[in-house]
Amino acid sequence: MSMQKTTIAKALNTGLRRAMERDPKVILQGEDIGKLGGVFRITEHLQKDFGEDRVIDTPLAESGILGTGIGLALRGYRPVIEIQFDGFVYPAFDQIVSQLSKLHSRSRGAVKVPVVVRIPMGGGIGAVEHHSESNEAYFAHTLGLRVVFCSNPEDAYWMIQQAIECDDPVIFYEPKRRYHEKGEVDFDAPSAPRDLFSAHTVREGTDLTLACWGPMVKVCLDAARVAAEEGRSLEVIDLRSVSPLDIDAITRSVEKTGRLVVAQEAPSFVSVGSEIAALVTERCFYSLESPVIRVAGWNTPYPASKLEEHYLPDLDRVLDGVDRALAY
Amino acid sequence: MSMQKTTIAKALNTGLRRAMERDPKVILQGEDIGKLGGVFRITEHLQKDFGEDRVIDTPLAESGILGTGIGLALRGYRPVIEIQFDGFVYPAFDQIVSQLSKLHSRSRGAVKVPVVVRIPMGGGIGAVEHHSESNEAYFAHTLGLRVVFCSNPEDAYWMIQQAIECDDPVIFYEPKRRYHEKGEVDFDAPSAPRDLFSAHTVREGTDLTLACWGPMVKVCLDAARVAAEEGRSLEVIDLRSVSPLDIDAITRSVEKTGRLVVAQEAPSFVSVGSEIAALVTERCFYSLESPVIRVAGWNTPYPASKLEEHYLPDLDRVLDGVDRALAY
Amino acid sequence: MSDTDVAASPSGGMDHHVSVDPAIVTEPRPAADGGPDMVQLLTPEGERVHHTEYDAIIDALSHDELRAFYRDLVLIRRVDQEATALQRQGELGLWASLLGQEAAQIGCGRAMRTQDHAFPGYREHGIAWTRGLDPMRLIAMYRGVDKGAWDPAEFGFHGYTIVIGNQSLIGTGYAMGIQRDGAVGTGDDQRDAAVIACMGDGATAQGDNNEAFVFAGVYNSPVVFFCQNNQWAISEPNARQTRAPIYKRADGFGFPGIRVDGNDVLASYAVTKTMLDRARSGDGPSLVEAYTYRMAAHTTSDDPTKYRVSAEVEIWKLRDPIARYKRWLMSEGIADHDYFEAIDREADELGEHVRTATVSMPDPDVGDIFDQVYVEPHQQVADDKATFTAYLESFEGQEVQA
Amino acid sequence: MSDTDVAASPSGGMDHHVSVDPAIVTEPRPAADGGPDMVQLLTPEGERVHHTEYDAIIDALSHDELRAFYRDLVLIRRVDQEATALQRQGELGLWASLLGQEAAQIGCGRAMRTQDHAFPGYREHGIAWTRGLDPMRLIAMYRGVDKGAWDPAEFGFHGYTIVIGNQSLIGTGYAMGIQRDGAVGTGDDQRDAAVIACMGDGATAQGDNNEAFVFAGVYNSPVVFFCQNNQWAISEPNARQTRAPIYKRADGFGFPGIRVDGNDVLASYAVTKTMLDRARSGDGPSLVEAYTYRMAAHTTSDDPTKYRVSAEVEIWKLRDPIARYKRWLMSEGIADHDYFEAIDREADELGEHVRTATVSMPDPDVGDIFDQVYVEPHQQVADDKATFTAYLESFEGQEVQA
Ligand SMILES: Cc1ncc(C[n+]2csc(CCOP(=O)(O)OP(=O)(O)O)c2C)c(N)n1
Ligand SMILES: Cc1ncc(C[n+]2csc(CCOP(=O)(O)OP(=O)(O)O)c2C)c(N)n1
Ligand SMILES: [Mg+2]
Ligand SMILES: [Mg+2]
Repeated sequence: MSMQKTTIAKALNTGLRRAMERDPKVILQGEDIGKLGGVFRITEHLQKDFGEDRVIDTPLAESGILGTGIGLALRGYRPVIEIQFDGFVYPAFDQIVSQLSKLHSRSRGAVKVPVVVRIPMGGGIGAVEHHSESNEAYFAHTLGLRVVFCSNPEDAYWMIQQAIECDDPVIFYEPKRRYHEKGEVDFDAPSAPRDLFSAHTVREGTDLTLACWGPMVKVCLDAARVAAEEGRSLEVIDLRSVSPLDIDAITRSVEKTGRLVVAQEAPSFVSVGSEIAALVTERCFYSLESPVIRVAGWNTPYPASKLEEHYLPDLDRVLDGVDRALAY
Repeated sequence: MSMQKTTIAKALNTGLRRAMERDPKVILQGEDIGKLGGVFRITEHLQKDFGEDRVIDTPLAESGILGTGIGLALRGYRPVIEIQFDGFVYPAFDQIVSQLSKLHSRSRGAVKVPVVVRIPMGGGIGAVEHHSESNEAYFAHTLGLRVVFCSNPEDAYWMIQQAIECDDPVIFYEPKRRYHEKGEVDFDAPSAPRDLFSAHTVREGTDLTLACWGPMVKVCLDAARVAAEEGRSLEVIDLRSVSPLDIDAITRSVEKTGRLVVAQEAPSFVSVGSEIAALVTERCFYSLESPVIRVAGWNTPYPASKLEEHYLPDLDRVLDGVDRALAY
Repeated sequence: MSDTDVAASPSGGMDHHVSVDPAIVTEPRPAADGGPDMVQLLTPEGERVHHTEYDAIIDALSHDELRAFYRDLVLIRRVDQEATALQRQGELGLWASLLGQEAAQIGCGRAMRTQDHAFPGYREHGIAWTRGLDPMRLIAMYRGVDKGAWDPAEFGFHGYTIVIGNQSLIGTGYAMGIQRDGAVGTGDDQRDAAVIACMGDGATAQGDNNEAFVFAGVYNSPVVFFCQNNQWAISEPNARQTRAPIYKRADGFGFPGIRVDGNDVLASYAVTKTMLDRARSGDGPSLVEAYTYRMAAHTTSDDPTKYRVSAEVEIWKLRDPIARYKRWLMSEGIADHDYFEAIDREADELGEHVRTATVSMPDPDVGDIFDQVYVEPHQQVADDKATFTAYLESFEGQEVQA
Repeated sequence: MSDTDVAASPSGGMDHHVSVDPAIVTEPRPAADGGPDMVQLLTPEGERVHHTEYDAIIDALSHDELRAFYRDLVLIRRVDQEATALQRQGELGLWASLLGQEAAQIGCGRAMRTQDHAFPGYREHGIAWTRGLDPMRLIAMYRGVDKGAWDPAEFGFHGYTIVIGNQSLIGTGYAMGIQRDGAVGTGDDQRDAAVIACMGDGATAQGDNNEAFVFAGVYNSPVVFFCQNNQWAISEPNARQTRAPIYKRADGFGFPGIRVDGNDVLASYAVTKTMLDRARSGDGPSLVEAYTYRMAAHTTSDDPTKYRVSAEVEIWKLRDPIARYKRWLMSEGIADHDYFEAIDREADELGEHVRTATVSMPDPDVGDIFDQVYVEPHQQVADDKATFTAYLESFEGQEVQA
């Protein structure tokens, strides 16, 4: 295939296919992922090509999907679970927090549970309630899990394969409003361009650091472009992994720029943004010229879709955060 | 009764009794809360005195308990739910996050769901797994809920009654290793000594502020006493409510002392401590003489009980945090 | 529910991985729509099937009442059609069609008394209609104006519930409240109340629904679990959700389960009424499986050609709930041509109203994001509202950037 | 499980709110211990009850095997007694006694083949024993040294699971893996495998267990749900957990349920073996309800005098699983006095071993807090470990404060 322009959705589909071709133990579980190919078509054609035993349409019960996925992992399989929408992961919360995240340490390493939980996340698609949430804070706080976000086709293609290869459980977030954005992917590259858990500086700058992940990366890149027109040089870091957090990458940038804005869709209160603010302030106390500014979803439930444009941090709100940080 | 020395456990029991006497709509639900009086005996004798219709032994299904509690609240009742141990709230997570926290806003105020969820929390009692967790971060991040902790008998007695009277859903944490610690309670006082959601400065000081809640309040007070012997004056704030967070109270103190240590049993990563650090740094950027230091449970699952003394932040670790803050 | 089908590439309907039982496709047999245990009072051809247990209930209905059922069926179908069309025109974010399930819902809803309460999913437009809820309230939700913000107490009809299974437990709790209010088994028709808790066939797999069965059974609560088995849960057929027929689930939880022809408004009414009466009089819960079919896509975002064959849909067209009922009303002389025409006119007017009311629906106020998150003030929400207000004000007079 | 009973004030056993059915207390009837549907092969008096379906299974057992059952029963009871005593002496944090449930567990465990896998709760010491797991591994967990850190693959016995219901789904998933490995229905006795998923009577209320029934049914997975109905879930009797007998739950999920006398090791063995064979040969899941009794407190922290009367316990003493089996072995001449004495001596030795091994068990290393949280390195855990190590080193040479 070599270098190709493709969407995040297609990159994920191809990444899943590659992983399934490579390792017969990789299986998919989820609601409507078979004939339908999932409501977002991420698993399209995979059941046809790999059979019903490897692409499993499950009953409508998320705890059941997670619980059986863990059991399959204990038997040596590598289940990749699709949660249909962010807001439907909660029925599985107990299995994730009490079992998935803890089995390896409980058994002192005797068992591994390499389960990947794919969650289409975030807002901006005009959906009804429960279909637009950013709930990474819950999982980032749950040690024993790893939590990553892809934000572009290249990462989507590689990160899903890396997540599947990882022996730890991974919550794999996909920015659903970006599924159809395009980018270049070298499908024939011999290996992934970067480690699954490292941050990626997607734009260099000197005046201020913007830290973001998933759907906010595009917003921040756009903001940096607009700011550049006004003569401000912003560095944009796509964190990619929020647990573990590549705090060294953020710190290095902040040591250089002296200022940090964190942009996320999730409400700010007790969030990944809070943690980044706390850690960076601890580590860069003397180099910070302003407090860490968080630009985030409001501290409310996600609103009805007619209001979501006012809820989601957009380019203007990110720039407002940049202004506030630079005003110190 | 007037002024009496009593335990947190007894104060909660009496508080529940008062609330039930005052309002026939107050009902209790939970596993083993009837004849047994709950595994911690917090509901002792209440079924005998108020009957099985008001003190309801439930099937062993936490989602069921929460879901039916919400239904009872919609019918005009004020359910007080006991979750047997912190680690068993997760099966109910979906009902709490998708329904309990959101019904009021979803209905634009048409319905209220005044449910109180009592959770004996925290470690230090030598228990097996899932019986020692501090999971407030999950609920604090869930807007629509309120999250409070009692730390002493007087607060236990009043706060449980205030929580029951509150028209919003309240997650009510009880520090289980403190159930049998004693303190004075004026059972005949005409009203509660303080608002349910305000912080309480339990010791005044000038050199550094210690913010804490629940079981850590005693540890912090002890630490402040030891520090005083070394000539250091620590102010101790019992936050009592972590959502809403009485940020003004903390800020006022930090403006005075210039330094803040937050002590919690929960892992630090993406926690209430992170939020406090982020908010305080935003608000007191120029008065902070050191970064906010967090002394917390390690970022791991709660360990086997033989190791819990090394996991839980104790007096020495709090003082170490104080030292670190003062070293700036 | 799936509200996005972004990559949907209509595959033309008939590909090699169809899942419908070939026997059904090649040879439509009336019995195949629910088996011998299914209560049916009206055949697809509109003939009354007599039933010792339920005949009296139908006989007790006046001609006015029987005609009103027809009106309900036709009007709610029209609302549904308009909403589907409005979604296609971009006026709604999504719509979940009830096409084909009108009889199940109207029968159920009309069996309820004023003091009863229904706990719906997201497709219960017919039940909503019988409770007097303006369909525009449903449309407002699917338009994204609000999240379904009516007052349940006003209608005995609670908020639409999207997270599968949640409402059954909540409904069961509500029924426990009815018990505690002493509103069960008093014999007072104005007082004794019961709950309808709705679920789909797919939903029966969810833990919450099974816990609801446990709680209702243990407490003998006045709740009727009303399961509309429309054969599909998005793309998954019944066989992926349960190995046994759904109505058989109840027995193992200690209460009766019954399968009724969900395309037969008389049967749905009679069976639901019987079970509601049972619940109100203190005899406890029951499970009604209304055997029906989702004639439309799962939602307007869905593409059913990916997973089911049109032959299956054709078979179910022959079992249409409105056509058979109309035939029967005519053959019995309960309604005539003029009546049907009048209803059609009313439907046209209603459709017109839905269209204009939708496009003229005002957008919500941004304050809605912050207001009513809590009953009492909350510092962090208040801070955010203040921040946002100041932020908005900062744009006043100036053009918005980018 | 309840591991704290801090305010427990023993009330003396008999107060006015006892919950046992008076009929049972005043007049013990053999039938009351499970009803006519219960499979019993050995009466409480030790007489063989013949059963066309299961006799052949028992007849196929050699005398050595039959004696080994007895040894299992006695030894695991002794381990249990020692552990209970050790907890009282402060050597364990907690213990969940299996007293009274030995026959259910030994019968079940001995029906398993090497390649089968059990997914236990926290009380399955008897099953653990049959899988060759050193009881000290269980004791280590209840002592707080670890969290049950054995390798499940080594024993076909997975980690103890405390969160009620979790393991049934995990076991069902494991069984789905067995299917995918082609290890079902091949007819190869060394290859075909099945899963035992354990649950208590209280646990049947939990959503997870019902979802496990759904998944196992839908996928026809080789799993036997083994429910020990010991009549109590801490303080709550069966009636608070289900309205129908537990074994009847299975039917509505599309597979067989069967009630067996859980105090009868032969019946537990024969029924579980039948169901495991069925599962291994590809005929799918089943539910075995082993009707038994929790003779001890829920755990060492519990005070059962608060909620049940001693008369109930007395009745169940007459149904003791070991006494009846011993009587039968003797009457059949399968084992004699010398054999029983030898087993008693072995039990004494084992008890002695458990005591010394417990008190001499080394404390865990603090590194255990951080190690193996992840398979691969994790920045924040590594940072914490470094911080903690530095902190500990800061005390070296100096006395610890306060
Ligand atoms: C907990 C949860 N998981 C997944 C979904 C996504 N979803 C919405 S509707 C649906 C299928 C429901 O099928 P069924 O219960 O048969 O009801 P129907 O839509 O056919 O009326 C699914 C999987 C959801 N809404 N909630
Ligand atoms: C999800 C969850 N909720 C509550 C508990 C506390 N708890 C431990 S054991 C128990 C009762 C279990 O009863 P049953 O299933 O009958 O098993 P038994 O203890 O009788 O063997 C309870 C409520 C738990 N461990 N997990
Ligand atoms: Mg359906
Ligand atoms: Mg039990």
